[in-house]
Amino acid sequence: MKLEELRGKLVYQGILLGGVALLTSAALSFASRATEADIKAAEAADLKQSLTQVLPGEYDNDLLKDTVTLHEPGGDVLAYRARRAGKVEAVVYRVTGYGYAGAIMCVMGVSREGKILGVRVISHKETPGLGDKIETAKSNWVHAFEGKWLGEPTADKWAVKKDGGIFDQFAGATITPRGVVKAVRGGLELFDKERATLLDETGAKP
Amino acid sequence: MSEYLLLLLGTALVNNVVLVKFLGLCPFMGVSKKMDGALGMSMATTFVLTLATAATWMLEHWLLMPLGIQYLRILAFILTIAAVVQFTEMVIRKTSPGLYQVLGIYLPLITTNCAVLGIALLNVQEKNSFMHSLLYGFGSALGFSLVMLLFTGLRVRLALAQVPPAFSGAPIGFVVAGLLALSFMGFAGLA
Amino acid sequence: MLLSAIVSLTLLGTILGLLLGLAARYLKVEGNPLVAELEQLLPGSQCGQCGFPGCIGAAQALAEGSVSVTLCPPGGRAVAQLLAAKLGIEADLSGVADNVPRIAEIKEEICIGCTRCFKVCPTDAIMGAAQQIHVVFREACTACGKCEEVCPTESVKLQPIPATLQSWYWNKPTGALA
Amino acid sequence: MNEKYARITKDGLWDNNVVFAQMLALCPTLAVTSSATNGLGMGLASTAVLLLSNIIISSVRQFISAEVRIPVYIVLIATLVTLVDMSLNAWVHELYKVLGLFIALIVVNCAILGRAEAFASKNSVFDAALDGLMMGIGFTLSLVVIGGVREILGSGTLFANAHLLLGSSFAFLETTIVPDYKGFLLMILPPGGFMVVGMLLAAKRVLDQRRAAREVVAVPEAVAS
Amino acid sequence: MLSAKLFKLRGGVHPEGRKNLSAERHIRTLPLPQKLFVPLQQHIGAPASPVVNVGDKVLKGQLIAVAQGAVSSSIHAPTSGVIVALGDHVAPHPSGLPVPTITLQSDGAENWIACETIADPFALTPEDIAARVGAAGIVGLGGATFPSALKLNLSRSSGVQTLIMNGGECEPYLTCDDRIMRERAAEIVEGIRLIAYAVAAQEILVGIEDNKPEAIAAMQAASVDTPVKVVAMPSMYPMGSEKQIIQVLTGKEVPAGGRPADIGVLVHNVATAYAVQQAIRFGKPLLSRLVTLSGGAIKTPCNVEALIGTPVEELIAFADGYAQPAARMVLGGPMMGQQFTNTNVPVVKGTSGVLALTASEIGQAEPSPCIRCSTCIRACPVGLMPVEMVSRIRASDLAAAVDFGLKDCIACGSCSYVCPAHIPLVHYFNYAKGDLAAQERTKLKQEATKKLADARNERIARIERERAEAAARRKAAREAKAAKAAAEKAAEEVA
Amino acid sequence: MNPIAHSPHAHAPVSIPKVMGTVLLALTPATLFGFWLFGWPAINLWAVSLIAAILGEAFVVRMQGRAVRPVLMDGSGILTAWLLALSLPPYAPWWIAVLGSLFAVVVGKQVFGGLGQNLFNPAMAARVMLLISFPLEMTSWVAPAQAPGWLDSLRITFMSQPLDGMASASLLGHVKTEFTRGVGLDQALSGYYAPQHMLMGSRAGSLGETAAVLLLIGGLFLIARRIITWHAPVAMLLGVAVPALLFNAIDANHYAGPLVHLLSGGLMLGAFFIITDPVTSPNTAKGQFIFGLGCGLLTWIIRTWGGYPEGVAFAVMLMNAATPLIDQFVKPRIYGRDRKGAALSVEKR
Ligand SMILES: Cc1cc2nc3c(=O)[nH]c(=O)nc-3n(C[C@H](O)[C@H](O)[C@H](O)COP(=O)(O)O)c2cc1C
Ligand SMILES: Cc1cc2nc3c(=O)[nH]c(=O)nc-3n(C[C@H](O)[C@H](O)[C@H](O)COP(=O)(O)O)c2cc1C
Ligand SMILES: Cc1cc2nc3c(=O)[nH]c(=O)nc-3n(C[C@H](O)[C@H](O)[C@H](O)COP(=O)(O)O)c2cc1C
Ligand SMILES: Cc1cc2nc3c(=O)[nH]c(=O)nc-3n(C[C@H](O)[C@H](O)[C@H](O)CO)c2cc1C
Ligand code: SF4
Ligand code: SF4
Ligand code: SF4
Ligand code: SF4
Ligand code: FES
Repeated sequence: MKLEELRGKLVYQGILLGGVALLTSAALSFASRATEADIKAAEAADLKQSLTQVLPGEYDNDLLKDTVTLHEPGGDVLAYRARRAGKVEAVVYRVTGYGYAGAIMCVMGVSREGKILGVRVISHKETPGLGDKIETAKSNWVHAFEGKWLGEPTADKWAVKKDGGIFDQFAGATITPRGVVKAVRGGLELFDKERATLLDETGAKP
Repeated sequence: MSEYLLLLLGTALVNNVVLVKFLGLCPFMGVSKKMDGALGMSMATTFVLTLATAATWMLEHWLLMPLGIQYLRILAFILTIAAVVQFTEMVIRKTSPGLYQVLGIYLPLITTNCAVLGIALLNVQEKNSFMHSLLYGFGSALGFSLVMLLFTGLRVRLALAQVPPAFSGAPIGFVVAGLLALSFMGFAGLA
Repeated sequence: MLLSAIVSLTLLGTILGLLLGLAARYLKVEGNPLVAELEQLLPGSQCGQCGFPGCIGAAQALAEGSVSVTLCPPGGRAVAQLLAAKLGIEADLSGVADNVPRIAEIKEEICIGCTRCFKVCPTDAIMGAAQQIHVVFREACTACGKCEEVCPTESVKLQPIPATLQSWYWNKPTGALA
Repeated sequence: MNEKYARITKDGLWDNNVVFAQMLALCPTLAVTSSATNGLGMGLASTAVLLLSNIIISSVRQFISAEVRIPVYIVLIATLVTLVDMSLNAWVHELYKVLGLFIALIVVNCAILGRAEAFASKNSVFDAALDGLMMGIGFTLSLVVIGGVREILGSGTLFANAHLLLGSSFAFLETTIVPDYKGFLLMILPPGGFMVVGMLLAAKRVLDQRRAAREVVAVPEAVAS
Repeated sequence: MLSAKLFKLRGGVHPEGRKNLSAERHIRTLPLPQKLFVPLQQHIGAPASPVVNVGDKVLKGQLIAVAQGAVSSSIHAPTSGVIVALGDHVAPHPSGLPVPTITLQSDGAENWIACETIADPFALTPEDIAARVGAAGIVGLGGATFPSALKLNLSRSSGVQTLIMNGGECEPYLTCDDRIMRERAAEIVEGIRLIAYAVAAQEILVGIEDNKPEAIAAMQAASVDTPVKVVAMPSMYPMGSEKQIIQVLTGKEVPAGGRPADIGVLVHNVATAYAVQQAIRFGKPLLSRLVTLSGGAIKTPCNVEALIGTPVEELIAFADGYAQPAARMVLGGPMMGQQFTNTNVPVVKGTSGVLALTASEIGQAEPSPCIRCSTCIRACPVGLMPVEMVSRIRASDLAAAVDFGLKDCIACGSCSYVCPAHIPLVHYFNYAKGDLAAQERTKLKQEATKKLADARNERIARIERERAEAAARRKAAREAKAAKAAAEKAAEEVA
Repeated sequence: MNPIAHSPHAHAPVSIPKVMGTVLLALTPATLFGFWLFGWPAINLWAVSLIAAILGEAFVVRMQGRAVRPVLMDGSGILTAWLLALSLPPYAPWWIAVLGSLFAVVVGKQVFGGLGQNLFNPAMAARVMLLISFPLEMTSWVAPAQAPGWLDSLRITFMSQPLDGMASASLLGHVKTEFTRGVGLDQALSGYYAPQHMLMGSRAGSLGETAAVLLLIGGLFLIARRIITWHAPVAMLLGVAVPALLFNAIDANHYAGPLVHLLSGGLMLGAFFIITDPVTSPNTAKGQFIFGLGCGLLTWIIRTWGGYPEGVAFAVMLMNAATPLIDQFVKPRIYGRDRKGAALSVEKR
């Protein structure tokens, strides 16, 4: 039969589209095979990079594999542990604060001693030019947390200056820093509470 | 209940598909010269968007996920959307010739309205539940219809204004869309 | 996994293809009713000034969208507007000279009664017999100009219809309103 | 023959530009152009899809029946897009994070289907390839221009973060136009996107009119001489 | 009697009246002009057809042109004299086009035809009254110039509840109705009663704006012991418009596209009533009318009784000419009247005023952009949105303007009057109405020519077909013959 | 080319410049009060706004090859800039005024074809643009009556000197901030809110929005002169007051009462001078009422639940967008027709 006649046939159309689907899905399946590993690697690298930002120092384990899940009232918290010679030296986890325009996601790294190693904001919706000074790209503000712990400053000073604390607020935008400070402080309190689990001192082997 | 209402308002006003998420702009710009067309397009989109979010959710959760073939998502979704559009067209043509008169010519255009695929993909990305997805789709469609109608009203009036030649037609259309987006920023922080 | 992927999508594709084929088969729209409607709107004098052999050709071309709605000189602006409305397009009518209504007039002194104009007139607007002076019926003349072309003595001329109290109306104001 | 290629090129780049003349593919255009770099990335990805889809569709055009034409095109395009998506995800992960959802939306980028319908399905493979390429470049240029304007006015920089897209050797592209710029937020936000496109459209129109006027003037002169 | 319930008029404007310029001056009669130019069309409908020839001598009141068709009106010689021309003369119309006109050279004698005086007109039948009104060539003198006999007949057959006499005279400057009510109230009231009798009306209301207290008093005095009720209405433009006065006096509205008769109302102008009385009682046809001469540029504003056909320049001369150069000459009132440039135009049956206005009186400025202030919407007595209609018309979308109610516009000019941007709104509307009418005419013509073309094509096709058939027949016959011949030949051969 | 003029041959003694001039006059008391309250910086800001608008408008009109004089003389550009200035923080730097004025007359108005053609309120479009682009500058308020000297004022306006010690928060902004800390309304309002001060206008806020009484008087003057009608303003005040009353009755610690709402923010200025802009509001009385109601409701919603402390400008723009639709559906009934436009039935006698 001629191609012209065939094209009008119902079956042909079914087969055509089916055939195309067959070919393309096959192609995609192979492509997926080919890229899967690289994608995984890229995502892992991504995650790792964001974690190590708040983890200065050298560690000898694979952060991404050494995790523990804390069951908190506000939802599960996934913590990554950094070890040296099998001992947990620091942990990294996410905390969420609430700013002017919604949730502010931060990661914080806390040392074995309960001191902050670093804080980074991963995502937020604060007003550019006002509230976005919490990003490292815009200002050094978040570095102010480094080395702080629950005893330094004292509990009533864990607030922005306007509320009597020691952390700067931004001109015309107090709400954002207030939210971040509150979240970080909450993170430290979490560390305190779950210290044993986090530091792997309950006996479970890595 | 009020949570769902909030979700609906949020998707329709605060995170409007067209003005904030930048989806479905081609029909927004293309089919907004006459009120009838805009109305038809809005209705058709609402219908298809809601159906398609349901269908793609099922596809994702009952086929792609169990089989672990999420990488076929785009392909499967777009096929499904095309099918939903086709199906809608046939059903409407069969059951209500009157409605078909109104919506007919807009249905095929929807296949390439990126809002439909966009919302479906966003639903997957945000791991929404079925009900949530459905409302998300419907709310987005409402938002689309709302701005579509507002914009059409504005453009109809614009057609009567004495716009400078360099701006008449599409350029001023974009400026107006920009001002409309500016107004919708007032909803920020609601819900 | 590979297999399931291929199988499921192929199935989806096949079914959809069949569906579309079916749809196309059973829901076909016959012919183009638009052409007839458009032809209704055209003057129907089949004069060919549009470059088509008569109004039906013009209507077909219009339906295909290959020509502008301003194609018909006898129809002038009014017809162009109607066509644009029917086709749902915005026509640029500025180019259409709102042609002054005209009408054929025969100069009796030089008409030799050759009947050529009588024969070509598409609307039977010219009356007369061989060797006699011909006359134009005002009501029937569409100013298509065919008679003007064939007249050997140039006695038929299209003349503007003079305004009367009945046909006069106010011009469109042209103030600077921008 | 040469004229034809010149025509195709000119259509793609200017006269029938996807964004500025056909007014298609508006969503990616507005969504990713908050910086020139993003525009460039999106443009290149779309160009790849456009080129490939035009080639493939043109070469299989005899086999496609009218009834299932559109679905077949869409499936083909979807496949290509998924491929691009996977590659970006695997190998240019940073850029992938920025362009995100909009890569997937290249599928419904009306422009690609439009070219498939309007050009590839009727022309030879080579012509279709050239058309795809030129349309793609035209699209990319539009995105870069829009992104550039928005970026300069909005943040005072140009091609910021270009190294993420093109590799660190292209870091030299990154320029700070106005140091210590306060930032004009409007330009980066959605409303500014619309307005910039509107203004650029008007500018293109003025340019076209100037050109047309010049041509009109030029003709009589040519006759006179 | 003054306390009749009034209903609200929507919209409307308060233009400065300026009636005092001419209101206090008695009606004077214009000296007989030398030449009178009597147009054949002075009314709505078909022009009258002349029944005299050049050179004919005519008497005052003699029929010189008869009504043509259903809607038309007869015309009579305004004075005695000789017909000197049946030709074109400039029309009292903004177009200034020449129109068919009978030119009459007066002989100065004012010789009347024999007039039939009737002692008891109420003994006549209603039909007879209408016929006499028609024969007298009376048309509405309120401005519309619709043939009155026809209006009476139509109203009688559809039944009339209320007869409204329009003494509104809401146009600024004009005082001719005011004067005629003050000076000829008795005659008017008799005319009103005749009209009421002719249409069997049960209720008779005379609506007069409250800025004419003397007219109200005079009419009241004249209508004591009659069923005629005089009602004072607030002064507002366009109170005198038929639809509006009906609304104010009865609370009813004339349905769109309908006539007052549809809701059982008949409206006539008070001057029409006077003309009716003169025609019935004394057999006098309509030969003259009251004209207000006014405006800031006229030296002595006044009211004159002028013969139909009198050139306007004679009126102006009678009013002692100009006090200062007129910026604009207008026939009728300033709100709806029409500008003219040739002072040789004649007074016709519808001419209520001749105004010579100064620039400051006109107060018109260059149009500026519309700011959508919606003052025009508030001013429109019909409830239209002039701003929306005009933007559609400017964009050449007449259909949309019609959807907004263009065809319901009564062209009263209230909107243009108040527009702060000085946009010539009514001008746009009248342009659009004219263009629509022209389109309608073209369409009708196209339909007609299309039928003709189809008929011709069919005829040509038929002729072709018949020719072909005849040829085929001939051929068949020939072949049959040949076959027969062949057969015969064969038979012969066999034989 | 018809030398014959169409009727009417008489015109009311009105013109666009007269209309705009009347509005300017009505604004003057509140403006002068703002000058007195905030001192020289406010005057600088006002002057810069006007100059920028005039020059900017002249430039773009010139570029289009149109006559400049009639455009400037109609007074609408000046009015736009004036209203914009009144809605800016009084100590805002000069470039805010310049950018805002240029945006208002160019993007807000002239790209549409000039006076009467624009779809959005130019002044409000500019204000919203400034607010989202420069939130810091646009939300830096000063406490009233600390009027600095002239030289200081130049430093404030033209050199963007920080206003040490003078910074204050507007009432609505303050309440919003306090809510985020979980502070109740009583506590937030105490010391911040006194009706008589709000009425007289000695409070922090935009240049010309504080003197509620003077704005009210100006508005009534416009109504008396028939430049505006009562529909839109009354509807807007209702649209804010009614929900405020309801919700205040339900939960007084979270929802401010009607008086707080009516006297704070730009509500008075908005109700009488901004939503009454004829160009961008519906053109029937009923439409204007709906428009005003919408403006009021949206203002209240944005103030109460939205991210921005004040919502007048957004509400106005949103309702501007709905204006063509309102105009499409709200039309007066035509004489002799019913609401749907069908001819009335013929009922005899
Ligand atoms: C448009 C706009 C955006 C704002 N963005 C933020 C923000 O991102 N972060 C923030 O803390 N406050 C933001 N604010 C709120 C105020 O600037 C601030 O909360 C308020 O003035 C209190 O801050 P203060 O105590 O420093 O005066 C914003 C306000 C507006 C009007
Ligand atoms: C806007 C407008 C104003 C009118 N003003 C008057 C008026 O003041 N006096 C009057 O008698 N007729 C006036 N008319 C004419 C009336 O509508 C109506 O035609 C007339 O009263 C009928 O009476 P007639 O047939 O005796 O002339 C006006 C018409 C319009 C449209
Ligand atoms: C018409 C107008 C609109 C305004 N729109 C806003 C706005 O959308 N957002 C905002 O934060 N301030 C806006 N403002 C400024 C506020 O009204 C006001 O200055 C501020 O919110 C404090 O008001 P308060 O003094 O009553 O607390 C506007 C001012 C005016 C005059
Ligand atoms: C009562 C009234 C209120 C006005 N309000 C505004 C306003 O809020 N904003 C503005 O830019 N112009 C306003 N104008 C001026 C003018 O209408 C405005 O510049 C146009 O929107 C420009 O086309 C107003 C004018 C009047 C008469
Ligand atoms: S020009 Fe018009 S009338 Fe003549 S043939 Fe063509 S369509 Fe028919
Ligand atoms: S063609 Fe000319 S000469 Fe011949 S009959 Fe007609 S008018 Fe007369
Ligand atoms: S009165 Fe004039 S300016 Fe006002 S809306 Fe009407 S047309 Fe426009
Ligand atoms: S002229 Fe027409 S639109 Fe204007 S006020 Fe009179 S009736 Fe209304
Ligand atoms: S790209 Fe065209 S609708 Fe989104």
